[in-house]
Amino acid sequence: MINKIVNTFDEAVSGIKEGAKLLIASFGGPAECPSYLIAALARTGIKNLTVVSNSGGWGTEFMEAIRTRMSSVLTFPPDFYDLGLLVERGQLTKGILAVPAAIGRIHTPFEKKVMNGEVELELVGQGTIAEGIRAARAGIAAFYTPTGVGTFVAEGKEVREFDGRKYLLEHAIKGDASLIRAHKADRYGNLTYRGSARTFNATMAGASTVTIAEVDEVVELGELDPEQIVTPGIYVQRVVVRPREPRPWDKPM
Amino acid sequence: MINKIVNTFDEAVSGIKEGAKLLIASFGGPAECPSYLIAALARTGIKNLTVVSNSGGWGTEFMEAIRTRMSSVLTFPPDFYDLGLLVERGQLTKGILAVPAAIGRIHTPFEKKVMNGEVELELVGQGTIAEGIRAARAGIAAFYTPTGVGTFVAEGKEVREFDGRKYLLEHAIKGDASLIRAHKADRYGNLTYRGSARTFNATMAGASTVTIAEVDEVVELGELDPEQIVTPGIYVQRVVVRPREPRPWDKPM
Amino acid sequence: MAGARLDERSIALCAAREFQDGMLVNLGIGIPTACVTFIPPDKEVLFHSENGLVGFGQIIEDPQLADANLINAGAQPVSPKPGMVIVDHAESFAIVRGGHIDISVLGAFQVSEKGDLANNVMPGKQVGSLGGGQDLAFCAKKLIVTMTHTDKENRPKIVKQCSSRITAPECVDLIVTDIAVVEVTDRGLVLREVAPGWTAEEVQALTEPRLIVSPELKEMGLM
Amino acid sequence: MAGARLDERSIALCAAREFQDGMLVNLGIGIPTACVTFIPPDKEVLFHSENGLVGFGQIIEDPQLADANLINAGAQPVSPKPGMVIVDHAESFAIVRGGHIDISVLGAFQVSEKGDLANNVMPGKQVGSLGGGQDLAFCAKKLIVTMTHTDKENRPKIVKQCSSRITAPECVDLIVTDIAVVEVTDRGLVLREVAPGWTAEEVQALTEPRLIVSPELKEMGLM
Repeated sequence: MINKIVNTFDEAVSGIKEGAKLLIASFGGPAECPSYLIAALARTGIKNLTVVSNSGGWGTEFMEAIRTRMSSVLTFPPDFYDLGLLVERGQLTKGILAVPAAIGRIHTPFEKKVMNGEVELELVGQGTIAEGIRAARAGIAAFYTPTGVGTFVAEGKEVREFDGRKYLLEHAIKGDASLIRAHKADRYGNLTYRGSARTFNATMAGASTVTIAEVDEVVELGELDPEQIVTPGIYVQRVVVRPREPRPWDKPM
Repeated sequence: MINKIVNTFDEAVSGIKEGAKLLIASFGGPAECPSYLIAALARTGIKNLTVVSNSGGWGTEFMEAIRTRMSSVLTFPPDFYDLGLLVERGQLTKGILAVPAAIGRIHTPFEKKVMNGEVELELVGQGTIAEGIRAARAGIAAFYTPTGVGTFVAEGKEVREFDGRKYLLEHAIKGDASLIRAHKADRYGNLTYRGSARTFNATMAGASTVTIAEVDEVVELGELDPEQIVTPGIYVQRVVVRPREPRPWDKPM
Repeated sequence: MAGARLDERSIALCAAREFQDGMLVNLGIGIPTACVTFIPPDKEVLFHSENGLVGFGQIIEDPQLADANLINAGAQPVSPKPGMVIVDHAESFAIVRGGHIDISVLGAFQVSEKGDLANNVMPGKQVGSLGGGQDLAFCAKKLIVTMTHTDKENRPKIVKQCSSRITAPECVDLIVTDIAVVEVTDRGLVLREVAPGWTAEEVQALTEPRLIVSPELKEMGLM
Repeated sequence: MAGARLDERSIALCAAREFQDGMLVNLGIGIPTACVTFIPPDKEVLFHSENGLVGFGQIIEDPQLADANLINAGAQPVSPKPGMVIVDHAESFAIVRGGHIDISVLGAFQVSEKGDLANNVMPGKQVGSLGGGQDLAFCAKKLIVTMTHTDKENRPKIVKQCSSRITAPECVDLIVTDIAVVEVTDRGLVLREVAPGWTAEEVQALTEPRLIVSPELKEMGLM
């Protein structure tokens, strides 16, 4: 019998090793980040991680300031933990990111680590990150994109002309594990998402050796409409359900 | 106001020129082929077409035999016209196809024309066709696939090694027009499909200069759930509704 | 005189024994299609179809129950099943190319000693078809070929070198025929099983390359 | 003494005049975001957001109405709209890279005479961000930059050559600032409009490369 549901977040991230390359979804809002998987990863203390994501995250201090001192139309729940948590705890060696820098004069935890030379940054546009991840899922080794030709992004990369236009050779971005957040799942690992929370979550599913999904709810097999499932369960290896009440990141669960 | 609905099939295929490269969906069953668009194209009599599709179709004679003499679990409706109609009428110069040959000793109209030297065949596997079409939609000029290395498919193509495995360079397959069939549409051109009829229909949408969709039904804007729309309307330029009663292919409509 | 040859359903049954619980399997047109009926109730095996189905049910034989909008790669109507998913053709081959298929079962005209697969041009025909078979042959984790052991003139279909152009080189892992189960290994072709009433010698006589007879040679189990 | 500088909303309004009925438009973070409020009722313009929205509505300012599962690329909550579609990030950039975006409106730190865009490293910062801006700059059919005409030290942001690393070369088509509308053409930069109370000379004085004054020079229309 196929059953991809695991009982704890600690179990969900088990087997992720020091030096792993992780695809961690999230875009920047409160609802599409796999916070409990990130928290579980923080609890493991595993180091030397390379993380592929949109941004380097805010981390706990900034998040606290955003919650208490900045007026925001959207509220970040108390159990919102992003990539910044791993950055603050020194677990990252490298980030492959599209938005590592904060807008304005402030510096994110990731930015500070880059400035200190503690962390390496590979700055890649969202389109190339997303396509590289999709290529990994789809068994495409590399592809030619028009984006980045003639800029710093093209350094050391092959440029080739097709039909009179120049393209850059970019490679698949495959992870050891993908950490994603979804809305509903069944025991096959089939997933649906909510609204704009689909973003990198659906893209990263299936692009790593192991895809781990943090979900709001598990439903009976057959309850999800075959035409409305966004991620086929064959792309997902583990599913874990978020707690109903917010829990602190440092408490095993 | 955005309104992509056109009133007739003749209008829907207008502007397709002699020598055009067309992506025509269909897989092989009775339900996922844009039969009325194919019929309208047959009525134009336009020649020298290059067609990208799964198969070369059965054509009218075979279809008649399938309907009347062969027992089949699935019935082909009287208004099922496939690519074979265009082949029989001598409108094709070239087919880029995955399944041009019939199984067994019979020959499809396309096969016969290839054997006579009247039509050129580029035999490509379904995965490479589908990925090439998707690449066109996605602005990727070319990509490296493992499929075909060391076979006749690789002749004249670049082979390159990534991480110890050999890959073949394949190019985007962009059309002048995509002819597809969908289930529901709204006036923005947003589309949904029915079951396995999604296949090449959803893949080809947006991969040509003009995408033309033959649909069962047009619904009010807002009636399609934003999370369940498979093809965003921005990939679709024209939508035309199938008649309720079957119509012969050679009658203008 | 050798035993009877197995029918297509028995070949399919023998191939289906390779399917493990939780696997994703693609079945080609012809003999492989019948594998879908031989999944023991204690195993959950998901089937992939090139046109974009994952996890569909049985093939429907009753026209009354057939839905033209739920067909497999052979354009046969199939039944829906809980947990089924529908994707488009590009994603369907993302699944194949991305290495997400555990087992592909394909038909063949010839298989070589090295596991080269020839199944794209029917002998005697000029025009061939690739379908989705080339992607499957290159990218599935394991490739099983089901076929008759010999052609209509009783010539071996397991050959030293394929006489027609190949679909994929060195890709076949296991060959299940109407008289034998042969594994393609680095050492050569290993005869693992023979059909009831057949000896290794009789199978060898209908096979072009030399077969290494497995020390655990068994009779093909049909249960 | 020159006239007043336009506020951000007026800049956005001027950029929004370029939008035609039926166009698909992507709005960057900052000034461009405000364009969404300036679509005349007789035009249907669809907005694309990098995170996978097509055809969303207005930005929501009331926390009570905000849905965290419907945010734009700036992580602001937006309202749904009939005809809206949600896709994943890869498809969202298939839309961008595939040339399906009619107009991209981006902010910039500098734009060169040739239309080079520099907006990935904020002056004075070490670490930059690309977001989705590089794909948009390379692949949108038309690129409009909205920005203040000068930086905080009143130095020109329209320059002969960008001093910081560029996001994309020769990509900007139109520059809308708080004092002018400048078109990037093969002949050079053409001053098309000036803000109320400003002369071409005054705009030129705050612009590094030479501006070709359009024979049809107009005042920036704010309706």
